[in-house]
Amino acid sequence: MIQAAAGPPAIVPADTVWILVSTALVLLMTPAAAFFYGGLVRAKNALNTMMMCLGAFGAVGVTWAVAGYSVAFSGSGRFLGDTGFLFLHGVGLEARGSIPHLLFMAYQCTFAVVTAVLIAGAVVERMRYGAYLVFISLWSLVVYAPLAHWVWGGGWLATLGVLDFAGGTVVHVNAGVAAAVAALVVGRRKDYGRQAVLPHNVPFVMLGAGLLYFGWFGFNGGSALAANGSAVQAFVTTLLAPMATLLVWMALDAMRTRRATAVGAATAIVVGLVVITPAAGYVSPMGALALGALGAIPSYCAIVLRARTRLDDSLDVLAGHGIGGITGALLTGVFADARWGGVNGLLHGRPVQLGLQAIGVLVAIAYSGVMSLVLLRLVGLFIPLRVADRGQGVGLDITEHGEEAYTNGEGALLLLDRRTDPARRSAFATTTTDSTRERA
Amino acid sequence: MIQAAAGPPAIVPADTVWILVSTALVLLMTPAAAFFYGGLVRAKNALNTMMMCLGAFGAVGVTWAVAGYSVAFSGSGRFLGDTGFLFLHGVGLEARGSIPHLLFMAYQCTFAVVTAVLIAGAVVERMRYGAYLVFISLWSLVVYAPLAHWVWGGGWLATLGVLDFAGGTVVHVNAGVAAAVAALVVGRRKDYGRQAVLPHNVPFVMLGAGLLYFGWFGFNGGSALAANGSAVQAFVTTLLAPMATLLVWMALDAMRTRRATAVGAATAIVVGLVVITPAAGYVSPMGALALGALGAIPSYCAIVLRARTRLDDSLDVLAGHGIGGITGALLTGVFADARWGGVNGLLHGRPVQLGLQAIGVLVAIAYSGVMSLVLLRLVGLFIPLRVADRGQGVGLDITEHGEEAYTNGEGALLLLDRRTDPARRSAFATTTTDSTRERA
Amino acid sequence: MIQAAAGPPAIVPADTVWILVSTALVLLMTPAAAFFYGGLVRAKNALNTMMMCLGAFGAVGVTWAVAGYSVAFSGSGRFLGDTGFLFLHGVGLEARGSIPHLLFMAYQCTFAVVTAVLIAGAVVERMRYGAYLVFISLWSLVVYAPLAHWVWGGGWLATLGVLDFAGGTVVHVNAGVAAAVAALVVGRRKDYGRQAVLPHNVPFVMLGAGLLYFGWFGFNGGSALAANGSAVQAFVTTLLAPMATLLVWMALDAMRTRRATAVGAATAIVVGLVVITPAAGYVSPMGALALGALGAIPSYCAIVLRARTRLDDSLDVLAGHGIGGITGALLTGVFADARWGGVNGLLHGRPVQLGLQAIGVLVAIAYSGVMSLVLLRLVGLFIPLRVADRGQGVGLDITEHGEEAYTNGEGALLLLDRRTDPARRSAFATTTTDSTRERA
Amino acid sequence: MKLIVAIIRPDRLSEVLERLYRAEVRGLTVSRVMGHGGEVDQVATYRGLTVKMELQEKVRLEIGVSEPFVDVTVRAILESASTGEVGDGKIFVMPVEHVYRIRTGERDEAAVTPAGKLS
Amino acid sequence: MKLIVAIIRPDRLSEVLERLYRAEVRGLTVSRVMGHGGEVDQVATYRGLTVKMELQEKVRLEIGVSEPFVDVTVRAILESASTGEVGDGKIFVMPVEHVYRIRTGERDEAAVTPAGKLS
Amino acid sequence: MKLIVAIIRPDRLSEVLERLYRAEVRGLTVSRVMGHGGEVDQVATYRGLTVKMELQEKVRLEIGVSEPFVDVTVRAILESASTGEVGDGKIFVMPVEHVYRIRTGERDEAAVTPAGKLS
Ligand SMILES: Nc1ncnc2c1ncn2[C@@H]1O[C@H](COP(=O)(O)OP(=O)(O)O)[C@@H](O)[C@H]1O
Ligand SMILES: Nc1ncnc2c1ncn2[C@@H]1O[C@H](COP(=O)(O)OP(=O)(O)O)[C@@H](O)[C@H]1O
Ligand SMILES: Nc1ncnc2c1ncn2[C@@H]1O[C@H](COP(=O)(O)OP(=O)(O)O)[C@@H](O)[C@H]1O
Repeated sequence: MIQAAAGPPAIVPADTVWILVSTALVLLMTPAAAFFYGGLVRAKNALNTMMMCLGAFGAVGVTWAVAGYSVAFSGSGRFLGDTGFLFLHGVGLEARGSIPHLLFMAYQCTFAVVTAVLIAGAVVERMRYGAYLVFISLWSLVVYAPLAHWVWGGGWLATLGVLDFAGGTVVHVNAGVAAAVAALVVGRRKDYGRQAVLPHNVPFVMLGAGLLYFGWFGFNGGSALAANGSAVQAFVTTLLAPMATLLVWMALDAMRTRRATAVGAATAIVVGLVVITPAAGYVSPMGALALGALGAIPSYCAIVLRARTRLDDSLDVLAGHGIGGITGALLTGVFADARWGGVNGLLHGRPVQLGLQAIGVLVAIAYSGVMSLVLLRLVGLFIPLRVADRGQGVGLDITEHGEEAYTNGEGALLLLDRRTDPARRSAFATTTTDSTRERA
Repeated sequence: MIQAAAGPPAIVPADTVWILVSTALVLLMTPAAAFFYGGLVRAKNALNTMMMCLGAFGAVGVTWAVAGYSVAFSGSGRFLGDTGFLFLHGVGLEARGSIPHLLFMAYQCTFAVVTAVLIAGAVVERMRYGAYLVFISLWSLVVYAPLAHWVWGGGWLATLGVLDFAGGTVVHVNAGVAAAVAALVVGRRKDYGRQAVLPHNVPFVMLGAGLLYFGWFGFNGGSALAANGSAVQAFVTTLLAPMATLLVWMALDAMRTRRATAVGAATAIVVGLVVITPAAGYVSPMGALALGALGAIPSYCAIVLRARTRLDDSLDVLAGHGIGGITGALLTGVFADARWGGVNGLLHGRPVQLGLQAIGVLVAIAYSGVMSLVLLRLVGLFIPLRVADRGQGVGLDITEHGEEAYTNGEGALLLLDRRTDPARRSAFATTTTDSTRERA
Repeated sequence: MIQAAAGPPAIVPADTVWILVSTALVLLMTPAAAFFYGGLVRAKNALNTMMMCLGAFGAVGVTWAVAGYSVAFSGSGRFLGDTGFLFLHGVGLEARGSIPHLLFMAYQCTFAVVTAVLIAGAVVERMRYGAYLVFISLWSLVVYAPLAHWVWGGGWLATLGVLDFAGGTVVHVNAGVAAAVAALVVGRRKDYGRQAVLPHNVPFVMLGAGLLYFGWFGFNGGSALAANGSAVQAFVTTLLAPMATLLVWMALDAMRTRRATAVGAATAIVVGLVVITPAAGYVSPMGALALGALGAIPSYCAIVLRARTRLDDSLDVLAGHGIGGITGALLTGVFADARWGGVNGLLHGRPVQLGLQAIGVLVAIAYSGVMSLVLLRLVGLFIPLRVADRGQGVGLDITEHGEEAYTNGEGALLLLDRRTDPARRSAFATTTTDSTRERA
Repeated sequence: MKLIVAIIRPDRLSEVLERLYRAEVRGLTVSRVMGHGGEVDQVATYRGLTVKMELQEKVRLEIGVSEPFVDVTVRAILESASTGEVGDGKIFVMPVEHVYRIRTGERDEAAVTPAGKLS
Repeated sequence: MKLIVAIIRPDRLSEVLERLYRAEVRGLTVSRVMGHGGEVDQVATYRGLTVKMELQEKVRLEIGVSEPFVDVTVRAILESASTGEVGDGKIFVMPVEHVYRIRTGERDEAAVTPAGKLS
Repeated sequence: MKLIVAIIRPDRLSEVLERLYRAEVRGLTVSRVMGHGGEVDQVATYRGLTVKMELQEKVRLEIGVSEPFVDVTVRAILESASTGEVGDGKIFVMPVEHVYRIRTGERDEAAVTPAGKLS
């Protein structure tokens, strides 16, 4: 309506506001993931896990601004962007669609960060922090950015007609596959299979799930890139799908173990959000409920089965995001409804869309799988990827960050190095002489 | 301004954005309540309490989409909606007011969820999870939806002239009364009155209060259903009232115990928000400060007195939401100011409004009280409502969800069932054979 | 664009929505700071620290509505506002710029609260709660409001040409200096320098940092007071700068101690946000990255050095906000780019701006330093500022609030006073007779 | 002098403390422990896994008493801590050579007598 | 009767419990403690400060056994808890005068025999 | 061999550890406990309720020493842990029959001598 009043490319304030808000919401998903993941690990690895998320703001965020955005969104190549937007050159306040170009870049930046962060869940409690940061930075450039180009940057998958509203394949299948590869390359945790590794703080997991639900409105709703009907539709399907997933998940849980677990419920909400992501702007609200309900099943089974395998995808990124993303992408080809956004899917008489979706999924799996493997091996040539068993025993918070998540009152439990000079202990109970430090 | 340019029912993008944001904010109130409530209980019931909140997304959310919305908002009946919107039939992207109809439904959906969740606070640490979910689903359909219809859906209370901007009676009085009834029907916790049950994590309570304050801007500000002056007014009164409540509450606390407590401060913020809810769009900013300040007193006294009674409304839902909602609804009839939205109240020479408000309150109390009782008895016929004393001793996290909120490092404390087969203990410290499970 | 269509002062809905959202976001920064600070102290002082933040909603919020706003934003005086807006008189829904005046007041209110809250970080674990609340209320009136007037209310610093987009000097330099003064006047913690006082909950610190990042979009992005290009620019520079700061900070950390710490990363994000605050609407996106990267260095060094001094600025408010604010204000004079908002700085051939910025900084330091000292001495005449050593040993949660942040399960550890009347212990394990209370 | 160490159920702590108070036992130290005995194990579920929690929460009491109080104390605990179900816990009576009161340096009997009794 | 108190590494707990089970030792109590011995200290960094953590996490086992079980138990722990690196911990064998089973009031031998053995 | 068990105030831990170090006592184990004695109770407020916290936070030290060290250790603790106010805590000296060093299997004296002393 307002758009109609404007000339060719004009900025619409309401659209701008919505994408400003959406960008902030997607940004919040990274700390949200930090809590979702951080609560699921043992206390001695909590900070490391959360730092794997927050650290991506630095590593991936800067990479994106400097180069990733250009790879994904400059030029009109079928396979790669050009160098036009390197160092954000030429990205200003002019319109891109109905919002300022710079804002579009920022919105995409928050996607790049949170996608890379998802991978962390598969390698927590054992991967070296430096190697991890280098890997996800490269990954965002070499794996994520090209895939984003193919689907959203006008590349070949978009041309082919693959539907991916907000990132089912680009974000979730992609990250899920990369995560499984990373789990394999980095190897199992030293205790895997011998001890039950229980979450140290389930309320944090629920906080993470709650904030992810909240932030995902920006992820899906904002993907309309305007405050229009499509945004509203995507928003509401994003609201409804996880509700159905949650209900089905609790039922499955109750059938299997007679109780609905809290970790299960938190997982269900995330899986519901993943499943609706590629479909958000293409299906009806009732379709969203159906999609959410059906989407619970593959991921639920995958999680139950994965625990019996030797694949230590520690926080089930493959089962949650990979399988969830595949389910969502395929079901988009089933439930897509032209009355609710573009094209019809299988259910509305157009089975070809399901095939197209399958192609999208296969391409993402293949590209992400191969390239992630190559990158990890490459990084592994220069930096060891894995913390030694002994360090895993101590916990990565201490080995990688020299900190503990929780220290109990009365710093009293901390003393000066007595061996070096007991007499010096008078004034300070702490020393700052770096030379006497030893690696734990 | 923009509205003027549009034909009869037209969608206004800025309004749409504001209600998108408001919906997301209200959604966040459910996890916020999970933390507010979850922090107040003992650690052994923390997950159960939080699941009572998050589980409502599934149970109440789906109920609302499938049927509740139709009961509340379809047709033009004085007492009940019709079946027009069952299964969201006919709820699309067309305008309802100046926003898409689907968005209006979603916004109301988040209200239904969070209202039902409030009840949890009265039955935590003892109600069976399944029975609870069934109860609140039915309750949202049979108690909440009709009341919403009467006040907001064009029903008889609206026609009568009862003011309830964002849900003082529909949400807070209603939930508060239902909570008290539920506390009575389910019965006291086994330890009630014998042991002091202290909050296990007060920072979580403060996190909950902070997020509720934030989310409530969507609750009250969004109730204008447009980005207009009324929204701004409701937003700002919502900002100011809790500030005054907090100040008065801390003063009362300091007078009574010489200290301002943190749980008290968190409670004060919520009570201030409750009090301003029915009045948000009808009173002046200074009126909001007065309302917030006065509103502290009845709830403060109710909480102090309740603790001396045998009514185990564990987290004081009646005192906080019920009494707070009543205070707010009545004071709306006192402070309402035609210059600031519609009609005058007692202070501005129109005492009749106070009477109308009283009617609204009494109707909500009566309807909610009776129907909640009936529903609980009904559910109780099929499912026991209460966890046995022994299970309460163990904690509901284990009995209802088979989990613990906090497990300390080194899953090492977990072993295989040795009695069945010690030899098998070689490889895995965990078993997945469901058949050997026993209920704690 | 839309603005062009409007008459002289007209309200623009999209701008209104953006400032509504921004106000909510800035409000959230206060609970965010509560977690950032609360996680850094010892468990026995966690609630007190968080209450220093949340209590400001009552103390400072009401002060602002009643008088502070008038001091800062009424009239056209060069040095002080007049009494025109006392008690919000005359502050209604009419336009101020393109948003309702009342909303502008509310937005500024959230700034006043969060600025005062920053000071808490310097006096935690020892300052008496009552004295603190009185101090920050007066401070917001006597120090913050005038400074806000000089820079944003049309006062002399604005006229001079000092740039401060969202509060580098008004908020951060101001609060940082006041904090250092407060640390000096209140004195060191009893354990300072003898024991290492470690953070009790680092995940809370990371939650705080995450929410601050999220809320800061309202702080900086909202400071454009419209949903225009300036808002987008400020938003995006606010996104980018902390990313660069984080990267540099982790590198500095790794160079100094061979590990990137989590507390360091959380601090880096906040410092990056502080540094970009004065510059947000004046520099290019690449300028923001440069500013963020450079801005890490002075604050990093200040934190390392401060720990070796006798100044117990417990949570490094001076180093983080004071030094960060100064760095940001000065670098604004370096990187300001007329193509990106107004005037040029040193790098673009206008060195005079750097001098102006230095004047702004010096004025803020001098005014805040002197006035904060006077106010603290004044408050100290009537109320002791400091909790006695013994109380510090017990912890301020108990002495100031009569609560503990975490109590472990089974309130069982709580018993009635046996000495007074063992026989009475039958029914209730808790007593409410205030007369028998004793101060710990 | 003896040190009585008792492992009890957390939910009996209240009663035990009360009973000890009545028996004029004033000084004691409490800690949270985990125990394994003949109890039925609890089951927890974590995503795909079902795990047994073989360690149950217990509370450990440590009470230094002079000889005449040993029997009184043991009896008080036996009576108040027992529920009759497996998992009630154990009491250990251990010899102590000396007890000191840190505040005054007093030794043995004097160290465990409540201050009030002396004046 | 003896009370065996063992301080071990947290990451050996699993093995120790398993070995004790095989040695037919069924009842025990576990708690988390912090220990200081000859271990190399860990280093933590907090903003400007580098601090040494001289106390390491350990687990404390408390096992009441009748005389014939003392050696068996000690040996089971020695074998399963040792890694050969400094910090493996200590075992203390202490005399106990009486043991009571709270549930039944049974004393001494009877109190530490698993219920199953009696029937 | 003796096991010295001391209950002290948390805020004296630092001083006690330092004094023990000077007394050449190198091995010890620390845990957090709650104690009840003659102390004035703390008061907490929770919404409508005022509750007494009859248990205070304390720290428990457990130190295995050979005979010649017993007095030294007790004296070191008495001197460094005392504040003169009610609630300073207690020391229990208990007999130990054997001590084992898990790492090496060494027994008694050898087990409590710091590794450095042997070489
Ligand atoms: N031999 C033992 N040594 C130390 N603690 C024990 C011993 N046996 C049992 N316990 C403690 O007592 C608790 C209950 O013991 P259990 O044997 O299950 O109960 P009951 O005495 O009723 O048969 C256990 O959880 C454990 O903490
Ligand atoms: N004398 C002692 N008394 C009590 N606990 C001790 C004693 N010596 C050592 N410990 C405990 O044993 C742990 C390991 O002791 P340490 O002497 O470092 O190892 P090792 O026995 O391998 O030489 C310590 O962390 C401490 O908990
Ligand atoms: N008989 C006892 N047995 C075990 N612990 C005790 C005993 N008496 C006191 N304690 C511990 O010592 C602490 C201080 O004791 P209390 O009697 O109050 O102090 P004081 O020794 O200064 O008179 C208590 O909190 C408790 O932990």
